[in-house]
Amino acid sequence: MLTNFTSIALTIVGALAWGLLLGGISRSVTARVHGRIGPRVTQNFIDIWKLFRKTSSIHHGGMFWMAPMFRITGAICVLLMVPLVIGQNITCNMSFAGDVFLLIYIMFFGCLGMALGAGNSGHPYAVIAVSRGLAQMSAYELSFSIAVVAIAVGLHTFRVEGIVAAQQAGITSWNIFRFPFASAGMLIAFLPMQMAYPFGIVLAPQEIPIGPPTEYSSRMLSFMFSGRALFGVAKLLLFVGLLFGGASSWLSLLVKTFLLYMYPVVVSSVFPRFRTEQSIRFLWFVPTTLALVDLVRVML
Amino acid sequence: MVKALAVFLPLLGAFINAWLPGKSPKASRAVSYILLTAGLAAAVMLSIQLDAWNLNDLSNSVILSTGVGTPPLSINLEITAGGILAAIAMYAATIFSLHRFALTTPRSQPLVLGLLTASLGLLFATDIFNSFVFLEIGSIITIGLTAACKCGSRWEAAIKAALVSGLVTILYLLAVAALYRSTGMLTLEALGTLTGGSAILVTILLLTVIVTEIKAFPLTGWGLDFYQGTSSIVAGLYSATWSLAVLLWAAKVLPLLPIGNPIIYAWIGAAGLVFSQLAGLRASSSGRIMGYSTSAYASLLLVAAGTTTGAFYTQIVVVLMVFSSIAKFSLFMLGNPERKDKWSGFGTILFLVPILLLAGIPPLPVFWAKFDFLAHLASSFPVIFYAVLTGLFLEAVYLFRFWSERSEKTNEKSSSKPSAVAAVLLMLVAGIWITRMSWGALDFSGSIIASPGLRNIFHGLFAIGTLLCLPGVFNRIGREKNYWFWLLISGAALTILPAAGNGITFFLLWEISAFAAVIGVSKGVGAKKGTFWYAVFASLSGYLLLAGILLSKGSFVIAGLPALLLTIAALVKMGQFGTHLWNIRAYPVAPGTMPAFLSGTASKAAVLLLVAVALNATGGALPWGRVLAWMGALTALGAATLAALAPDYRKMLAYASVSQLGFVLMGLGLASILGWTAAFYHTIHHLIFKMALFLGAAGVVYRTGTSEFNNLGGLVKKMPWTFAFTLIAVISFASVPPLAGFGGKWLLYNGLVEAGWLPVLIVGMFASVVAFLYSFRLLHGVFLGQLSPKNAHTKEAPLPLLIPQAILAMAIMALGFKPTLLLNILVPALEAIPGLSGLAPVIQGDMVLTTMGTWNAWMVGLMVMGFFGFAFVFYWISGHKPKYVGQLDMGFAGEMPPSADEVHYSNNFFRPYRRALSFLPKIHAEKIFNGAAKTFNMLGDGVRAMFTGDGRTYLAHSLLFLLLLFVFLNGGM
Amino acid sequence: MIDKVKKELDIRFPLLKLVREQHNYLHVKVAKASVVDAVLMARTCLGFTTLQLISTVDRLEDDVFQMTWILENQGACFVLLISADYPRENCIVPSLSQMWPTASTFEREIFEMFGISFPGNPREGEDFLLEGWKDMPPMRRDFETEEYSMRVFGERQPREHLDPRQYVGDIVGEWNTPMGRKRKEDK
Amino acid sequence: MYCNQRPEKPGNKKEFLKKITNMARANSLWVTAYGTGCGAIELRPLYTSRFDMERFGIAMRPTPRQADVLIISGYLATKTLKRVIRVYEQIQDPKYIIALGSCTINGGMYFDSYNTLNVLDKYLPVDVYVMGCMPRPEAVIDGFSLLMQKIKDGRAQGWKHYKENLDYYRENQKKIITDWDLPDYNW
Repeated sequence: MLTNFTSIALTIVGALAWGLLLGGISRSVTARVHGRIGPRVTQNFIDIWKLFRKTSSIHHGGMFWMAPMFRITGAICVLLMVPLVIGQNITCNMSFAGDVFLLIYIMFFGCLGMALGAGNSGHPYAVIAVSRGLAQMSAYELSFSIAVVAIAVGLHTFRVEGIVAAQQAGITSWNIFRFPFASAGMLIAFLPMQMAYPFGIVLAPQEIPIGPPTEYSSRMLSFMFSGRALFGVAKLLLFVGLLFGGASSWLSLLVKTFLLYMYPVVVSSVFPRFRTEQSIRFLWFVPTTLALVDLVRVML
Repeated sequence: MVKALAVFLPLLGAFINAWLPGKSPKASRAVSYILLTAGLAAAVMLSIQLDAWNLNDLSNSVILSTGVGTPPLSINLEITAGGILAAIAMYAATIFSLHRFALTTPRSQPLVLGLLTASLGLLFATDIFNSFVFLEIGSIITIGLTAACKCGSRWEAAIKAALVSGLVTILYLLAVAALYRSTGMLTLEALGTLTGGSAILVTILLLTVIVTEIKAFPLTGWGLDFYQGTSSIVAGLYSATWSLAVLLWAAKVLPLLPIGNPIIYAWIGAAGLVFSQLAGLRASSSGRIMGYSTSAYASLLLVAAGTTTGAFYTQIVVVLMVFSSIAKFSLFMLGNPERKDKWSGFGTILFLVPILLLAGIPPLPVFWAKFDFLAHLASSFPVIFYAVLTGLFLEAVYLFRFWSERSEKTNEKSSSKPSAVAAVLLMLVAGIWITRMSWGALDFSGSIIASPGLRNIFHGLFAIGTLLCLPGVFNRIGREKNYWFWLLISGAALTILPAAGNGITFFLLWEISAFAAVIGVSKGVGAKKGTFWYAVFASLSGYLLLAGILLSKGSFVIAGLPALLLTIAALVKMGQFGTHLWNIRAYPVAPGTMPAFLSGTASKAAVLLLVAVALNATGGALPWGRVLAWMGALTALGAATLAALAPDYRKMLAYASVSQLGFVLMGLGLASILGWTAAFYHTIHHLIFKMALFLGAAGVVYRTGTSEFNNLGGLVKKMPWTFAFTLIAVISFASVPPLAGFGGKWLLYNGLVEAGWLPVLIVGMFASVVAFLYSFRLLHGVFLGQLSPKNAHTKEAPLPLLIPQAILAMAIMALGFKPTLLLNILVPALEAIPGLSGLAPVIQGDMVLTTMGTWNAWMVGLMVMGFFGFAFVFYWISGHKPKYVGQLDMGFAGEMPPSADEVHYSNNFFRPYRRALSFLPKIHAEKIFNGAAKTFNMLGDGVRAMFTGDGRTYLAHSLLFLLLLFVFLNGGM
Repeated sequence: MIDKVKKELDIRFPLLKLVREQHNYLHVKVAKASVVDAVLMARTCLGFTTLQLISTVDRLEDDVFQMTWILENQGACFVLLISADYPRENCIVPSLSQMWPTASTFEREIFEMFGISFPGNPREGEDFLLEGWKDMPPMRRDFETEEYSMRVFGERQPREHLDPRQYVGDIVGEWNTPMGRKRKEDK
Repeated sequence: MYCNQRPEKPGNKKEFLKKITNMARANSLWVTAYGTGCGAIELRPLYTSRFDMERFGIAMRPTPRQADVLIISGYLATKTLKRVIRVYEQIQDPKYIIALGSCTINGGMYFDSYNTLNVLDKYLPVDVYVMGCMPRPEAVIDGFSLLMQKIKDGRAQGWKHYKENLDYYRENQKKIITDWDLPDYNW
């Protein structure tokens, strides 16, 4: 029991650190793409600490106040539902409690909380961003869920451990090779999940200042950022588990998540942004069609 | 004998009244009242003597001879049990209308009494020439009454009636002459002895006379104009006395005509029913509508004469005609066409009872007659059965439209007279109904849902759902009327519904619940259109249900067409696949907690029906399960999308309700244990969360008076508890763990994967994601965002609305954290059903396992609540106290927002989504239904063109009909 | 074009004074009584459908405000300026906001900056640039801007004051040589 | 609708890990994207690859709620001052102001303008002035580094001063903003 708790606590702390570090690296990479030097890789830690130590902050009501908690709880729950390293039972955390469907739905928990906080802030831009985000989410979740169902049905299990365990027979048994179309659909859906361009219509700083967290400040904002970092790592773990054969060791876990994280960063830094309806339509048709190919294959 | 004679007291009254000087109206009125009351008493005593109130046997009769010698010199009367019921109705109608005659045209009192006498005479006449005499008296008095009334178009009506009665007289006398010449007798029985050419001649002549007089379809025209032209009081008296007498007389004569094969009557009647009711769709004035309704009943009489015989015939005809006449009388008394009366309050309901009676809605007596009649038709004459059913449905449509148009809110108070009329009417109705009930056609053994576990679940659902709606019934906004009584009746009928043991019981309870709910909905402000749509769809599903049950011949339902009809009835009730129109029209206008009841509780009756169909037709699996699952999935997706774009809170919830029931349909269509577990789980969950949402909406509407998103927003500050409960319900129906909604989805998806229906699964998952759109829209549009200055003084919703919500929210939490509590009951009950395929989910402690997935709701719940609590405590103790700022204090480019309304994003909320959808063709279910309505109206217009309003046309119709009959019958023989 | 415009205006407005003309540009001055007629005529008969600007010059020496309506005929690429002088005291100028809704904005600005009233402008008196201005309209030349600045924003060390004409003149003298050459010389 | 609670005086509370926190504050300066005058255009090069202010941890935030620094970029009109006050007060503590250009120091070339205030110090607590008209990006970066040094040393206490002397600042602000329609407290 105690070891379980220790493992959970370490997972959270480690994921937070890794998420913030990845964020810093991504800022650096983006800066290099722009031909700049960019910030330190530890910049995100500094930012979080600064925000955490700001001496005043404001709130707009109960939901606004609780939204960061929703966000961080949702992120932690997703994180703990995904097994980290294969073969080490201790790192499976809470993943025995549910399957892929549960994961898909519990991912909404944080989003919903954040949306509610944004709504309670009363700022029109925050709500516009939420309406965009939800519309886009409903679009990419389509291809994402088709792909997940295709993979899960193809491997005859909904459990993430089961899916990971089925990919241990060498690199060719990875789902990205066994289900190439579903994986392509999922990887396209990964971009809007990470709010990467060309799908970054939620946090569009140019037109709706920073989107949902417009009114968030100080410590609440630091919670939001931590939640985002945690959630990002959780999604990385999920994708690594679903597509890239999971991780057999800590090193491969870090390498795989790092490489996967770099993919939206690189894509993001060279693309402009879609309009909302363009993004929705693209996500309805392109990745969905790709994922459907594998679904049909599985059904036949 | 004396008592029998006393029936004719009004004749005496007529004479006294005619001779009394007009200057003492009080005296003449007193005489009239005394004589009429005496006559009524005599009739009642006679009816008891003849055992007429036992509607099962109406064959008793008393023969009464007057004068000297034999007819036609004397008058011989046969007072039958059915006739005496009609006589009572006539007396009652005359007594009630005399008052108004005395007020408007005091001089016409002798005519009124004379008309009653003529009617009674015609009712009991046994001799064809006696009948002629009474027919003439009646016609002339009618013309006189019409001419004497104070209304603009009385002359047209009178002249048309006179024209027709002239033609009728000629034809009738010809028939009498022919009869006398060939048989030498003038009794009605003599008709049966005719043979050869004279038989054809007499048949043709008398049939034309009868069809003209009873105003059956091709010869309806003059009746329509007459009802429209004359004053409502004359029309009312006419329909309750003379028209009734003519109908019953026709019923007496028709079987005696030597026509050979009486099925011809049925064909004339069935065709006439369909056509006349098509034409009736376009009628607008109450007179014409009553005219079309009369035509419908005349056609029914013809159908009955053609398809039934003996005591059954008498019973059906008497019950149909007597009660429809009473209903028409009440409608004329209540809905005065000259003054364009509109009814409100109690009057609306008074107005509705006769409409329901005419439309044949249970438990009113006409229903029983129609039910038996239709059952008989269904077993022997299927084509006529469908025609009659169509005609009756069309009649119900225009009657309900009539009612909804008239039941607009007005300032006029309902006066005591109509309520007195209706009170008597209700007494009659209730008396007959209770009599009939005691015969024991009903069966409450619950055998249509064989599994007691499922039955108890449904009992519990309906009972709890109704009870939770009750506390809030008195919190209605301003002009909404009391509806609790109807909610209670509807809920009670639903609660008994699972105990139904046969088709008729099920149908009875179904219709009681549906129409009590219709009345309840009609109490809302501006509920006119919504109520109409609800009533139309309720009767549609009712008639489909009726047809299915009747075609199943004895058992509740059999596979094939009856099962299909019942399934469609359930889909209409659920509002699936295009029939959602009534949901989105009725829910937003229903008063107070009524939508909560409709959506949360009443819609589960459809689930019950589907389950019953599955259990009875095939022993478990629903027929056409795959089709149903697809329909459910597509409905879930379409309705969810529409919900996201809806501009009104309650409308959105209505769409959401349709969408969520789509998931139930998917589960039921699966026909596996997992699927049914999911369906039942989701049914229960839908009841819980939808009631919580609609009760919250009721609170919002109660406090703010509106449910349009553009007028709401920011209410979380004012109604924190309502928000909290709504939030819980929303998180739950968005199926976010750890609340209850996820379980249903998880079970359903597992079931779908197990069955290999992956495309359905994908559509379902997409629909559940789209549910996020409207879940946020709902919360933001009402509770979050900026508080409009309009709602600045809103208070928290009243406790009677909050407490049920709190209970429901707790139920959601309980079901979310410990779904095994429910699954442990559900799964064994479903495993016992033999027709279901697939493996049951395995429950180990808190863990639920299927072949492919696992779900431990308790652990997930603990995890979520644990981390949430941890974050909360950390937040709290870290000593950081954010400062609360006003709602307009926000980073707005340095400006101050001009007003809360201008920065509240509400209008056109998911605009990009709507834009992204723009490639889809715009299919509106509304347009489809409107198109159907338009087509029907066009057909109706075509038929209506016959009725030109010119008396000569009507004469031509009669003669043409005669000619056609001649050709047809001559060719046939 | 220019001939046609001149002719048309000449016929109707004999008080016409030609200020300046180019191939696509004509500036005329009319009596203040016939300004509205002239503008209306230019709009309806000559196709000057665009109002580019209403400008005001405070000619304190003549004690007049010179109002200029700048119209454009976009089809012919021709700009017509119609000017008129109005006395400075209680200056009232007819509003053209019924003809051009844009004029309303210009007139609000002119009212704010010069205090010229445009009766007929539906939005006259609404704040345009200055919020809560209570002093003399600041663009009038009799408005003492430095004194105002000292009074309101005050307490600032006065700086060395140079006569602009002389100062600019000196610099212009130095800069007389083309810039590019000077730069080359620098190098 | 608006908050009407007077802000608490911050006082001199002992802070946990003050040194590290100050280092973090100095190395993560988030600037409100708000330009008041001509200097706003001079800030744009700072984001570009030539000057790249992100390497110092300086980033732009589009909303004042998340920012630390407000840059008064050039001349400040009274009308703009109203917005600036609101933006500044919406920034959460600790917050800093950098003022660019001579206009903010003494009015600059707009010293005698009717609507440009001359000495910014009277209305808002400026932590760092960068002189020039306009200062080059290098100068702005120099100003930032000065501010960072001040924060590290714990000397950038303008926001405390503002809160403690709110009445003085308000009086000055209300003197020139004649139609004061802001809420009295804007956070």
